[in-house]
Amino acid sequence: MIEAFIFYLFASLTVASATTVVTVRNPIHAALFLVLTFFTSAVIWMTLEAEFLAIILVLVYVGAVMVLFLFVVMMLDINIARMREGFVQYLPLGIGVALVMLALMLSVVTGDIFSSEAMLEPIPKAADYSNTKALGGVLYTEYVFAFEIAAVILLVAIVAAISLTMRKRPKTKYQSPPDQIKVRKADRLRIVKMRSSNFEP
Amino acid sequence: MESIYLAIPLTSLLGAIIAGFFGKQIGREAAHWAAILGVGASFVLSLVVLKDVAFDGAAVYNQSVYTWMVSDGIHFEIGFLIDSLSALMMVVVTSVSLTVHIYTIGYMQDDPGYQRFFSYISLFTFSMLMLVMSNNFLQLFFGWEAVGLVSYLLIGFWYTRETAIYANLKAFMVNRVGDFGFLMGIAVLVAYTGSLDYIEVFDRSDKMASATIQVIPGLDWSVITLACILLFIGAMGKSAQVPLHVWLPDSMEGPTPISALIHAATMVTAGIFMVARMSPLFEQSETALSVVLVIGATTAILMGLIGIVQNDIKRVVAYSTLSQLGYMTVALGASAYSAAIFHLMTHAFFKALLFLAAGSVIIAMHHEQDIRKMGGLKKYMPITYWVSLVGSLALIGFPGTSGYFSKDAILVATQNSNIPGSGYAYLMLLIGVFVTALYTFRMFFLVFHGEERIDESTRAHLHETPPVVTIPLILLAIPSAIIGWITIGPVLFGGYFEDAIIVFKEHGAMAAVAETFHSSFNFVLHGFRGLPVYLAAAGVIVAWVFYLKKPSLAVTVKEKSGFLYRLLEQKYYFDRFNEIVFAATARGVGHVFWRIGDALVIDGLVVNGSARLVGWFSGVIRQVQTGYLNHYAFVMITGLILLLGWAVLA
Amino acid sequence: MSEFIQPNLLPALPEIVMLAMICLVLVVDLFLPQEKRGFTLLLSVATLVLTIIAIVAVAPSDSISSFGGSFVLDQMAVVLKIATCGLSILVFIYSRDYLIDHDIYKGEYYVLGLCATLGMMIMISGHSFLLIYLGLELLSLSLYAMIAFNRNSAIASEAAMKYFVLGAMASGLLLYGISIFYGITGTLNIEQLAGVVPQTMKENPVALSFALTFIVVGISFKLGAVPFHMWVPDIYQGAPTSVTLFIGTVPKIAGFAMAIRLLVDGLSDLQAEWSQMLIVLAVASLAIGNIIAIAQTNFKRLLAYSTISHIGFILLGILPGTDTGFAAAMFYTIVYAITSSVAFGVLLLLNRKGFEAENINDLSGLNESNPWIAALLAIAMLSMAGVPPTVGFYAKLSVLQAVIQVDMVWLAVIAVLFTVIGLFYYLRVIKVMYFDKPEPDQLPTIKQSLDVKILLSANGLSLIGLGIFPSALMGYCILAFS
Amino acid sequence: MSIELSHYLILAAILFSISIAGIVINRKNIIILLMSIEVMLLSVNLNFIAFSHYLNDLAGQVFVFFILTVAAAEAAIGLAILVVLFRNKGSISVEDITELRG
Amino acid sequence: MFADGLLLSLVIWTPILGGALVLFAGDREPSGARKIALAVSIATFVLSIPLYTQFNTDTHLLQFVERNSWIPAFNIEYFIGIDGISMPLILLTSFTTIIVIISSWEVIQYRVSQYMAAFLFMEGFMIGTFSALDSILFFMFFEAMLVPMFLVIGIWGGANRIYATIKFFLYTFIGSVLMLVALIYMYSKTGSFSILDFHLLRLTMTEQILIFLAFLVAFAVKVPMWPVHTWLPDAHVEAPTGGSVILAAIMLKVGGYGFLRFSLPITPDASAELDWLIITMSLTAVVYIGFVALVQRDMKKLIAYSSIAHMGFVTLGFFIVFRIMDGDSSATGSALALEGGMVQMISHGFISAAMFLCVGVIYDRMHSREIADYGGVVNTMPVFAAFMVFFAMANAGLPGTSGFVGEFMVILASFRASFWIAFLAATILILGAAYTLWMIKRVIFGEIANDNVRALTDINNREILYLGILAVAILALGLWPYPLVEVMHPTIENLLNHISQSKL
Repeated sequence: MIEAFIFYLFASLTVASATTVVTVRNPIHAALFLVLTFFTSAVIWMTLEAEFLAIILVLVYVGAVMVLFLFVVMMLDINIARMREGFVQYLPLGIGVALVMLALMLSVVTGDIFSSEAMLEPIPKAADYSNTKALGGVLYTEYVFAFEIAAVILLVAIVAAISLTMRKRPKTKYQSPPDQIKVRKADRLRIVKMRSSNFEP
Repeated sequence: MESIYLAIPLTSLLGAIIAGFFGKQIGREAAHWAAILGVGASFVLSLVVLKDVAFDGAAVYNQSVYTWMVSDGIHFEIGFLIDSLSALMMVVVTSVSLTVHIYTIGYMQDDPGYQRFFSYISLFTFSMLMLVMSNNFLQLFFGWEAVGLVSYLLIGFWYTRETAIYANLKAFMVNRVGDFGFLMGIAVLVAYTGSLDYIEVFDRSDKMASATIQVIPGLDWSVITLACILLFIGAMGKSAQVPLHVWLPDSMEGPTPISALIHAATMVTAGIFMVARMSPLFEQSETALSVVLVIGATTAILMGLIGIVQNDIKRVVAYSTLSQLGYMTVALGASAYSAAIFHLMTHAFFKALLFLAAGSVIIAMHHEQDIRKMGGLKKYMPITYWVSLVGSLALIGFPGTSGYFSKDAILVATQNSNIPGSGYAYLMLLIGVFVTALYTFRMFFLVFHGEERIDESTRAHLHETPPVVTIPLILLAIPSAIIGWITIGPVLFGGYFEDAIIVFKEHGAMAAVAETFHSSFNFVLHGFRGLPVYLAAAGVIVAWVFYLKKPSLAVTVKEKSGFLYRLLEQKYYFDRFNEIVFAATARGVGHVFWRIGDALVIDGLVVNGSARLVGWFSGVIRQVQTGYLNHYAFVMITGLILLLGWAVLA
Repeated sequence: MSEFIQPNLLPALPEIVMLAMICLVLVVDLFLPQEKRGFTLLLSVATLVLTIIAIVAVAPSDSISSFGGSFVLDQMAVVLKIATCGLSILVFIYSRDYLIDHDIYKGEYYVLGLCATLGMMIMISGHSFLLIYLGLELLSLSLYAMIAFNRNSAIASEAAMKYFVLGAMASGLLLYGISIFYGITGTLNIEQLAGVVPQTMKENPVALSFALTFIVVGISFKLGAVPFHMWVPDIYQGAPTSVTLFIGTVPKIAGFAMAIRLLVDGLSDLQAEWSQMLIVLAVASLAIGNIIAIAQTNFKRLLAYSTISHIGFILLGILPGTDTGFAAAMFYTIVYAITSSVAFGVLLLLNRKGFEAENINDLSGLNESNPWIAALLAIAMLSMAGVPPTVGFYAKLSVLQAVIQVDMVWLAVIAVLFTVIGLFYYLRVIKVMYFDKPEPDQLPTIKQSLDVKILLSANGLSLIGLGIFPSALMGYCILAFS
Repeated sequence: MSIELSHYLILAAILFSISIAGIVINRKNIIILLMSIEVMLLSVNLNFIAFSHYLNDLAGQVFVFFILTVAAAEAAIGLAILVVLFRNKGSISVEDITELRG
Repeated sequence: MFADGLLLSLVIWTPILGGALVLFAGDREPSGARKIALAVSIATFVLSIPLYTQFNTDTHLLQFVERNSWIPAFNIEYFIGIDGISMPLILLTSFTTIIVIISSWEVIQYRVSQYMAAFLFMEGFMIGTFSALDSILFFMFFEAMLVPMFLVIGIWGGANRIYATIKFFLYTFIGSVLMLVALIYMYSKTGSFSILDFHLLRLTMTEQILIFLAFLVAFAVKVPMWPVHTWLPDAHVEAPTGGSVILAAIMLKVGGYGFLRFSLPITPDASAELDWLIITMSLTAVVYIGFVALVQRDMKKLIAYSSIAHMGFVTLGFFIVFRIMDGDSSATGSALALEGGMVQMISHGFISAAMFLCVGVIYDRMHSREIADYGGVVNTMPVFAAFMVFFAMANAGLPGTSGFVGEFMVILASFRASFWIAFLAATILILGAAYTLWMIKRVIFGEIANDNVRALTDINNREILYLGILAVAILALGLWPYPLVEVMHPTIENLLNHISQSKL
């Protein structure tokens, strides 16, 4: 019963916040609602015994990705006033498409194949069962290849993000240690020979 | 003998080649000698052949020279059939041609196209010889078209003259209409006999007589009739029978020698020759004969009438030719083939004579051809005058002249014919006799007698033409006068054509003539018992009254007969009709097909239209690519939904 | 937990070599001054060459799998991987001058390119949903970055953004489909999937079709089939031409491999369903691609629409579900990639500093100034149009043969009719090169890099060479599916 | 009343639909599009985790793990591109990035 | 000298390799390119002569056969050989190419090597088309020849050349792609692309009709038949002289050849069933196009239309056969019809080439093709005028010229089928003469029309040479077609035998 309550509560919260994400005026609000969506989803994932992923979702997603989003939104000084124009124009279309899509999806996911008869509620895991450990166990063995690829993907992301956004501005001032070390006295100091002055009246 | 046969056309061809290709290099004189020697050799050899056939009774020669092609088991050959008919034709052709060659030296002496002219007429002689010597339809058609080509070239000889090049195109086109029928006729024969060889076709023609064909669905036509009529259409073109006669008067645009040679004596008679050659076929179809008869008679009278109102000296002779060709055709229709050929022969001489005489007048008149601007030439050109008189008398059938014998034979044969339409034909021919005399002597009187209407500058230089012109005239005058007397007996009644011409017993017109014939003299006397002689005399008298005695009378009649006169003057509006109906319609149809069919419908609507449609469509649907990211997403989602809907619901 | 068995690393040797080399390139490049960037290129090419050697070295006579069946190395994988690496070499070399001229001659470019190639190799060998997805993402992420690589180009960043959003969405759709399959069958492994599907089909065909649709959409997006093609023209046009060259050639091979792995290896029992869908997509691609291409004036955009139509042909080869069909589609894909590398290669040659050659009119008078290059492009165009004796003809022939073999003559007729429309715009390109005469001072100029020219010539002539002797390549393709 | 698998699936479907609606209706702000895509991935993840749970199979969770990794990388690149775009165009409105079309 | 097995290949590949050679010789030394091209074309012609002299006329079997595996995956072979149908066409091709190269000697000054190479390529491709016995090989050559022609029209053509050449290419291509589908379909039935295997293939009526229609589109466009002919006038008008010559003399023949090689033997029942369609189209070509030709103002267009009309006889001859034999292959006239069509093709090759060359000669001097711009050319160019009138007469089908032979044969044969077919066919006598001679009248004859005509100079020796060669050829074929017809007999008889047997 309590599971049902939690599910419905968080499910409705998820749906509501997700809806707000796509409809809200201000992108900062949207980002924040997305955070909420992730939070509530993480709770639902918990109920599905995916504790590790739930935590990852919060830590990685909310903690890193969403912050990145917010950071970018703030960095790109966006004119919010213009953001709502034309929204209503596409609203019926968007809702229509979404509803048709939903209807089609529901017609399948509510089918017999996914009914409680076909898919029995699994036996709850033992108390000493560690979802993290289990995942870790397969990640470095069975899925090692995929894991390596994921690493390459992250590498690509790093390379891409840096090469796309890092700019060497002409005005930027920076130090060049080798140059500093290579400096010789002659470069810095010029001895000017001057004739000693004769104060002769 | 074979090498002689081969040599006859080839010497002419050789002359043509030398004069044509090397004319510039060897000069005028050498060129005309080459041509004349070539044709002369042909003439001499033809005489040898005639002697062989006519007097030594040589067997019919029927051999092929080479195989042109073999296809589908049908042998297409080039070969010679030398019998009485072709031997006679060869002599006629080469003799007239030779005289014309000689005459040309004088007539064309100032023309820059001198060598070319000789080349053409020699080539013509070659073609005509190939035509008459042929033993098969292929070669017949070859010669048929080749003479047409030379005729085309010669009518347009003075190619800068607009009228000349109009006339030669017209001549070729009208002849092509005839050839169209001719070719179809050959196609019928080949389809039913599987052969092109005369003898084989004749042998196998019986089954055509019984076969029928439905050209128009539901109507059974006898195949032989169809074949004969189609062949005769070819003859109509070449021999200028109504309504395919329109080219011949215009062909007078060519130099006079070729008017004599081609458009009077030889080429135009090819049709007559051909029908005579095909007698075994025509005999089997009374319908065809009837058609021939009626067309011939109509031509004879209608063209004769036009002759009365013509003022161009050559055109008068040309219409006279048309009319005389009508006579020959009637003879063919009456199954009197031999009479037709006989008339062909005499006509060749006297009509060539008349043309060349006319040419002589034209030379003397410095290329003035209008007889209203002549008159009283007798005293200036005595030789021309006398030969013209011979020719004219022969033309009107003055008893004893060659024309008398041949024409009277035709008249008698027509009178005795039992082919349907012979009554009409006979009547027309009788009137024709009067008309012939009228226009012939109208011309004769206007040119040689009466007051001189010549302009002064011309008169100053007016004199008899040089011997190179007059000698051929005299050479032609002799046969024109006497050849009938000599040859009528053997040719018409002596069974000369037995091996070449077949006449069925039931078409016994010639047999009837033969009954009345005992000797040439007797035949002349017999003439006075019939109407024609008097009709001819009446014609001469009327001409004398109208054009010498009381010229005002002619003017009065001309004014009185308003419409009739205009009808004649406009040649029954045939030209106008052709110009409007055929030429203009063809161009109109062409324009419609081109502009509407090709340009508008096929190209415009279908080809470019579909290209434009695709282009337009392309421009329209590229608008879907708006550049809006959410539109792109929407299209993708729509695609997904459609596929999903199909997957889930289907 | 079952006993873990050490996986056989040998089949993945090419990928391992490549990854190691990528790291090397990345590090080495860091210490190279700008003027010695050529060494990075050399090293990148060396990477690809070494990879090819590795592929050949480990090429099995039969199919072998590793990593718990999630990785497979078979004939098809060998051929496609060699093609991928080989074409990537061409792409890298062709791009050099363009990159220099546009100030983006950087080591990262090659690193990203190599990573994309690695992603494609993984897609080719991937035999589980997971690997295929990861390969796909590796490829896509590299491409996103490469498109935006010219940071000062507005249209390049626009293209990158569009590709990114649509690509991410398409990944999402694909993932949803995968999740449903996972739910139905309980496995992510292609081979196991193939084993389970027949049973499930009896129980719940609708759910399978439902999930299949998402998979098909994902594949179609990657290949660029209508109506999931919307990104193609914009990205082709917007991306730097060197990147367009890359996108326009090699990833088609990976896309094909992905289609084969998922649809054929995994879901061949659903052939009736996906065949139907592919028919619609193929016809739509042929129609839309060829028709819209007619209205284009931008050469890159034109080639984009032309690509879409070629994708239609590739789908035609796949949809009959026969081995000959797959071989034909594979042949077609490789041939198309080779052909379009010539087309883009020529376009790259026309670029110079401060001048972006991308319109068809920029080609006018090419025959005047550079007949040989014009001839190469003409050959490429004719090959795309499928005019013999270019290899494009045999590609079309083999696909049509596959279609007709399963009695879908009508489909073949539709295909060839659209080919005729397609011919029109290819001819227009030839027309511009050969018939149009520009102002004398505007004659297209070609940079005189001999190595590029030689390579391009060889590439172009291979279209004729393969056209006259297509047997070898065709043989490999057939072998891959027998 | 117990929670069945289909409940989770329905929730995922709803989220999925919302994300689609979000993509379609939004023509002003690309960031919202990116967020919509995050929602879409979230719904997929939910699917996987639910299946993983009911199938008692860890593979689904592993997949989610990778999806999260990739999504993070993706977000990084996406935002980098966004920054580049903004620098070039001065706008991140869908309406303003329509130079490429037709 | 050569083994049989190599000769035909040599004839095909010599010009192609020669073309490549010319192309690489480049334009730095144009006369070099010309000389190489001429040498190659003459060499090809010389090589092709043994095809005639060593041709065995006693057998219908294919000769000079070469058969090697080529693309085993699809069982495509390098399979070539000739019979009585293809051999004359190959000789025509190698002969005409020489003429074209001589005729372009001085006229073409722009990108000479490419021009010459294009014609050599075309020569090779066309000979390949005529000798291919594998349908894909055939198709390859069939399509490949379009490309050089496309470039020839587009680069060296007239003002509206781009429209014309693209139309030309697209028209032809649309036809051929459907043929390709048909070929592949038959491959799926036989497992081979060999034309000979296709001949033996038994097909149902529906299949036959569909395949027949596919072939029809391909070959009808090529011939071209009404109503898919509209590319031809445009292409001809815009093409340079050499292009027009090759187009008219040879490329159109590929269509006719295709009917004999593919349509008739592969789908005899459909051909018999649909013969009315072809006959109607052919007769329309003769009559309708005849009228259209009559009103043309552009000489090349007129000749182009005349080509369509004359090619109508080819198709008429090929399909009238079914009416004639009516199941009996020995019926008189059937061989006549087929051979007539063949002769017409060869003859049209000479005559249309000659006509286009004539127009080219005066076009080079006056740069106008409008009939109205001419008049009285004979006054300034008598030798040329003589040639032109001769060729015009040949075009009008005058006996003694080759133009007569084929028409004569077809008309004779078609009478066996129907009076009215023969009747309509024979109208070419009138229409052909009308449009040809009317043009001659307006261009050649008459007073000198304007100063441009007055300034004309007569043809030089080079022009006399090639016009003379053609004149001799036309005359020779007209006076003695025996050698040409003789080589076809066994092949045609065999073909008749074959098509008279139903495949159903």
